Amino acid sequence: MDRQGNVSLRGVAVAYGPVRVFDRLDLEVAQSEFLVLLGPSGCGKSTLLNAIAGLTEIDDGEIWIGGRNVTWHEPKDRGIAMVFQSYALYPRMNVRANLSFGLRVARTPRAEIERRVRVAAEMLQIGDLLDRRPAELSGGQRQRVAIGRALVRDAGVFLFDEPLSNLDAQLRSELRVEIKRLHQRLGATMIYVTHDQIEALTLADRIAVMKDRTFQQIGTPQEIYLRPVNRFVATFVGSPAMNFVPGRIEGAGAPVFRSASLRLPVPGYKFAHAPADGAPVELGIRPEHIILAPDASDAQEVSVEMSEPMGSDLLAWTRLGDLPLSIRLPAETMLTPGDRLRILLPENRLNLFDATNGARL
Amino acid sequence: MRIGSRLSTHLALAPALLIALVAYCGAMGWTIWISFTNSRMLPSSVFVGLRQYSSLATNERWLTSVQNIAIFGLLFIAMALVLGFMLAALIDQRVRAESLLRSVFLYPFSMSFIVTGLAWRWLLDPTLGIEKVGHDLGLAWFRFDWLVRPERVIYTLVLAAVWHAAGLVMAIMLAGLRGVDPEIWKAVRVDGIPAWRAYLFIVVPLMRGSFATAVILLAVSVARLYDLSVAMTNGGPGIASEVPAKFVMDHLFERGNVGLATAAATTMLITVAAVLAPLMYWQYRQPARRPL
Amino acid sequence: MSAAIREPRGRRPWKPTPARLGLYAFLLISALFFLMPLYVMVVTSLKGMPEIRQAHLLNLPAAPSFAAWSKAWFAACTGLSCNGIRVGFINSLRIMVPSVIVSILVGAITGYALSFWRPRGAVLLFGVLIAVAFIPYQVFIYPLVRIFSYLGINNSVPGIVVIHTIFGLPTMTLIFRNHFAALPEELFKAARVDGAGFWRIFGAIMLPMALPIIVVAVILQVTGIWNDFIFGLVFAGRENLPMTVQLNNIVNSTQGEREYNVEMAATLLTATVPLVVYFISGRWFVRGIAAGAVKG
Amino acid sequence: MFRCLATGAALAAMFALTPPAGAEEQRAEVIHWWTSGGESAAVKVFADQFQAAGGTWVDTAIAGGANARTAAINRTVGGNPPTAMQLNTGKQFDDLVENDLLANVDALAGSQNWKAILPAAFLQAVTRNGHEYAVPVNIHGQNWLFYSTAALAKAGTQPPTNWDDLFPALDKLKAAGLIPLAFSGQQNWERNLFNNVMVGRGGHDLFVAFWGKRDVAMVKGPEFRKIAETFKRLRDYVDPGSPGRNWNDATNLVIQGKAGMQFMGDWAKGEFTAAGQTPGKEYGCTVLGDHGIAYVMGGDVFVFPQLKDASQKKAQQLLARVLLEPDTQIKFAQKKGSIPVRLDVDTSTLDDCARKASGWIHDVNAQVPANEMLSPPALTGAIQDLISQYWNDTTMTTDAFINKVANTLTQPF
Repeated sequence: MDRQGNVSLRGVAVAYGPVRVFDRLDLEVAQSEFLVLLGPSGCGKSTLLNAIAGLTEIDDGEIWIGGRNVTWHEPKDRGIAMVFQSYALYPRMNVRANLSFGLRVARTPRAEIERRVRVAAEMLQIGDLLDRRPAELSGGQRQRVAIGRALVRDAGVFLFDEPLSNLDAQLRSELRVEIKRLHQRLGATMIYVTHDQIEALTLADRIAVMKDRTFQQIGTPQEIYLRPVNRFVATFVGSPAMNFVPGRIEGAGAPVFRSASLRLPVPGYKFAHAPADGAPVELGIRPEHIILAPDASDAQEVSVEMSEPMGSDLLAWTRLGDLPLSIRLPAETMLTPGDRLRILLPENRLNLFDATNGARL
Repeated sequence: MRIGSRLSTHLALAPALLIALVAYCGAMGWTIWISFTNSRMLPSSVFVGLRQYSSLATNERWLTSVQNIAIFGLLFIAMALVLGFMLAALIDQRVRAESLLRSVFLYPFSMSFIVTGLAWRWLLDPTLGIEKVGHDLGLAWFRFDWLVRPERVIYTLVLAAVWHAAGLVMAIMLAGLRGVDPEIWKAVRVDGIPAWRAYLFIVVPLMRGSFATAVILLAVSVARLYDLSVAMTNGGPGIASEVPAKFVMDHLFERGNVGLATAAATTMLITVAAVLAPLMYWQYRQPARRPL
Repeated sequence: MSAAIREPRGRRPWKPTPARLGLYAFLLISALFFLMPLYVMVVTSLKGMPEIRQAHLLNLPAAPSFAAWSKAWFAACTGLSCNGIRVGFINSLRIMVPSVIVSILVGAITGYALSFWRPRGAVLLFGVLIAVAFIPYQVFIYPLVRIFSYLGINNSVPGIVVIHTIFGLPTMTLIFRNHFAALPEELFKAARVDGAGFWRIFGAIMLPMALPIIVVAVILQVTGIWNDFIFGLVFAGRENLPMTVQLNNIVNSTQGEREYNVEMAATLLTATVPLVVYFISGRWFVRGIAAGAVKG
Repeated sequence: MFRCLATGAALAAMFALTPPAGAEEQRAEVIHWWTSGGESAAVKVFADQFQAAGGTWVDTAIAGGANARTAAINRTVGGNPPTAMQLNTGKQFDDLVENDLLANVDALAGSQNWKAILPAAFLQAVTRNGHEYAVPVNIHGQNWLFYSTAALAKAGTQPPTNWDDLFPALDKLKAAGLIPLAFSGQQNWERNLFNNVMVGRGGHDLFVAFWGKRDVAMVKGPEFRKIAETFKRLRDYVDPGSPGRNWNDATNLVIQGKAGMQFMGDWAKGEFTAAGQTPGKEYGCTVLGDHGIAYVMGGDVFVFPQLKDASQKKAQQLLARVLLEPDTQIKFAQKKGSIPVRLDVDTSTLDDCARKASGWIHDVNAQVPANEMLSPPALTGAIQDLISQYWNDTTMTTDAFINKVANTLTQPF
């Protein structure tokens, strides 16, 4: 079977009893694409993944995988494989049995089972663990086995449900790389659910940011990071978080952002739709986009309250008037509380959001 | 540990300790001592060595009782486990009226064995119960007379006991099933593993604790089996459904043969200890604080 | 392409699969199997004696009558007294309530002391308790009668409470110990660090957390003690005989005509309390067991 | 069926009631197992007579004979005895006498001249080492054959008079589509049926040789084999519902005419009477004997534990005397369905069957002491197990049965 893997959701709705979880969601995932569903817990991302897998019944709409309408198919018949947060390994079976159980049930020829297990074990470097039981494995090893179990299914689409959430930071980054490598080797479509924006940014071809059971923004990591469509996406993605300055937009022809302590002309800002004169807005800028400019005439002055060395760089917590502002600086910068800095907020890095509904302007 | 806490610990255990020493060990010690005497209706102190035991070893009723309890125990535990697990597994499939069904399966456990035995005795009596119903429906060939057939009667005890206990097993299993990681079920569905294989090869091995608890509870009622035999068959027909506890009781009181009764009780005691001691040892060699 | 063929869309149409039908069939048959004895008892208790002799067990009563129930409750005879089984109802309550409380308390304290504090000899004590659970308690009655007579606490409600505590101890200790052993030890350590002592940890932390298990314990003890016959008879004394004794007197009369309808009504009346407890608390029972009694 | 419960009842009575110390009245607490309708009417006779004589009767009734006995004995041993307790005539109080727990009633026996007024077997049954330790109160016949007149008429047969007659009659009943023999398949009734066969075919001497002398040679002889075979042959004439049945349910089969006959003690008359039937009309009673009438006589006695309290002792003496007074005797027998234990009372007011029996108790040759009078409960129980096995286990041969019986008789009990 050719492993076709484009996934398409068309008007999918899910309800638990009278409570609508989703209303008519649409999503297209291309063949070989790595799509991350990102959002805080309770945003519905896992439910959506379960709906794709067929583990949750949908109430309306269609699900297409690999060009087939699989809306009414059993999970096993959808051409998918899945990896879970708790690994969901079969506890009393050894690793080999865990990997091969589904295949044995499907009456795959013995030689084929062995081949696939070998390939998967090799790919994940778990060859020497095959005779152990899950209880005898570390967390990272368990998750490798869980991924291996998905691998042997030889599916066109891989679904990951927060696979790294139960691991410590070190292992998480290791396995992240592993998964990325796997994606490149297999060329399979992957849909990956996480609440961790680093994972999303590092892994994804495209990210779908979810909140309150709707898509906020679907786009490449750059788009999401640089041009968040609303204040929520802007806050949720990026660490440390974006700085926000409340204020107003004035002047129709040459717009100027104005707040209590800041006056910033934004003539070149690409407005999605122009705001009314004097409309309340919020200006957002990421800490790493703020530039130190001791000599610039139009620079703003901020006072340093505290500095956090991060190793590779340094985070300065400052105040602009009464407003907190964090600035990412080179690691070797020497700061003491009370220092005053002069900074520039580059116009091409600015984000303006409607203060009433949070939408990008 | 602070002195106060240690004192409190001992204080807290005092009732249990007192009960264990006086009620349990005292009674057991007395029983063992009497089994070496020639006591008849009243306890005596004439030592006769192992005479009661040798007469027990050739006592046909005792041997039948032992054989019966073995058959009963194995069948009852196996069937109660299987039926209880099946009911739990089926009820767990998001069926309608789940809570009603659960109560229906569980209520027999609230009945005493006496009532259980009485009810089943009626149902199984060939001239009153199910067989008669069959005949009244025109099924003249229908026979369900195991209650009055010596070679089959023990299975009717199993039937009644399973009726009594399957609901409890179901409750224990249901609790165990609810504790299974829901993602395991998802993995099973994605892997396309049929339900029965998933239960047999994945879930059952996961529920070792539930099974252990159920087996212990069932085994306790096997060792204590008495009321049911009395109420349902009174050991009959003949001595076909006699059980050890009934042997002890009958000889202790009705037959005025306290020596033989205590010898039988001591034999039961030793058997239980012999089975339990290695289990307990094994249990406590495991890392500390693992529940039984 | 014909428009008549509907693309799969939305909720999967419900089709009665053979497996699903089989499941319901099995549950239905099981339910009938479990309900049959109760059904027989109920319909028999509503029939008159002539009907019981003529018709078979499963027939519905031709003219349902509660006469047997009222006779069983108010007027059934044993020997010279004809006061029905109501006499024992109050006695049963008087025995049950303190027995349930005391036996659960002792079991909970013992289980707690054994699981967290692990004093020396704990394993041995626990072993003895478990072993006793497997021994028919009839074996203990004879010597216990002598002991109680010697101590002078026979023939009293306190005496019977002690007896129920003695024989409830193994099960109660087992389920509480297992529950406490399944709790995180950090909890216990944190309480120790906060300066709480033995009783304080028990009363303020462990007991409130054991609520689901207490429900299980209450259910087990209520049914066990309510259904008890032998202990109540031997140790409660002539003034405190429980309801089961009246039941015995009614169903055990072997001479004269046997009134099966009255016997059934008396049996059902006696079984009412545990039955109600089970039907009401079935859900909690499962939850309680799930709350730690079965973790392995 | 509820024996386990009843055993508990027995135990309960161990400490059930302590008569208030120092009571001036002659209070007597009596443990007995006469709890059913007819029985309690009978025991009321004792109570009333005792009250009339100035005593106060405190009733402790415990359903089930074995249970009441156990309770009473345990209370006595435990130091909390009742004033008086019922036992079966026989060996049940051997251990109590041996342990010096019973008061003797020698004085009463002398003043009432028991030698003259009691059947010899009964006097012997209450005597240990030359002292009388119990007051017998009645005689129950244990080997009656009751039959339904209607059923026999329907089958076209006469009531049998001996064991050889019995089988043709049973065959005819069977042919008529009736249950030939109403039977209650519980262990003690299986033993009772065996005893009926044994005494009927073997007569007095064989019966006593078996239960009393434990004569192994006799057991291995041809006569006993014939008895065993006859017993087993009866198995063909009972219905499939018989195992576990209560004796009174079996009696009811005869009353309703569904079954032809039943072997049972004379207490079964209570059932017939309750159903409005009278002996000689709707039903008949007879005793089958191949060697003439051999009437198995059991009965009830009261024993009196050793007491310290003087007023209690007086109460015991009063009660003992009242129990055997002619008036009490006849009134009690009327209610109970038994016959008086005194030979010198007028029995003309009793029913047909009882009058027949009254004749036999004057005839030494017709009297057979009951099983309980001859053997201790432990031996009785062990043999009962074998009888029950033999009856129910179709694969057990007569040879095997005989060997096991012989073997059991040689064991110490």
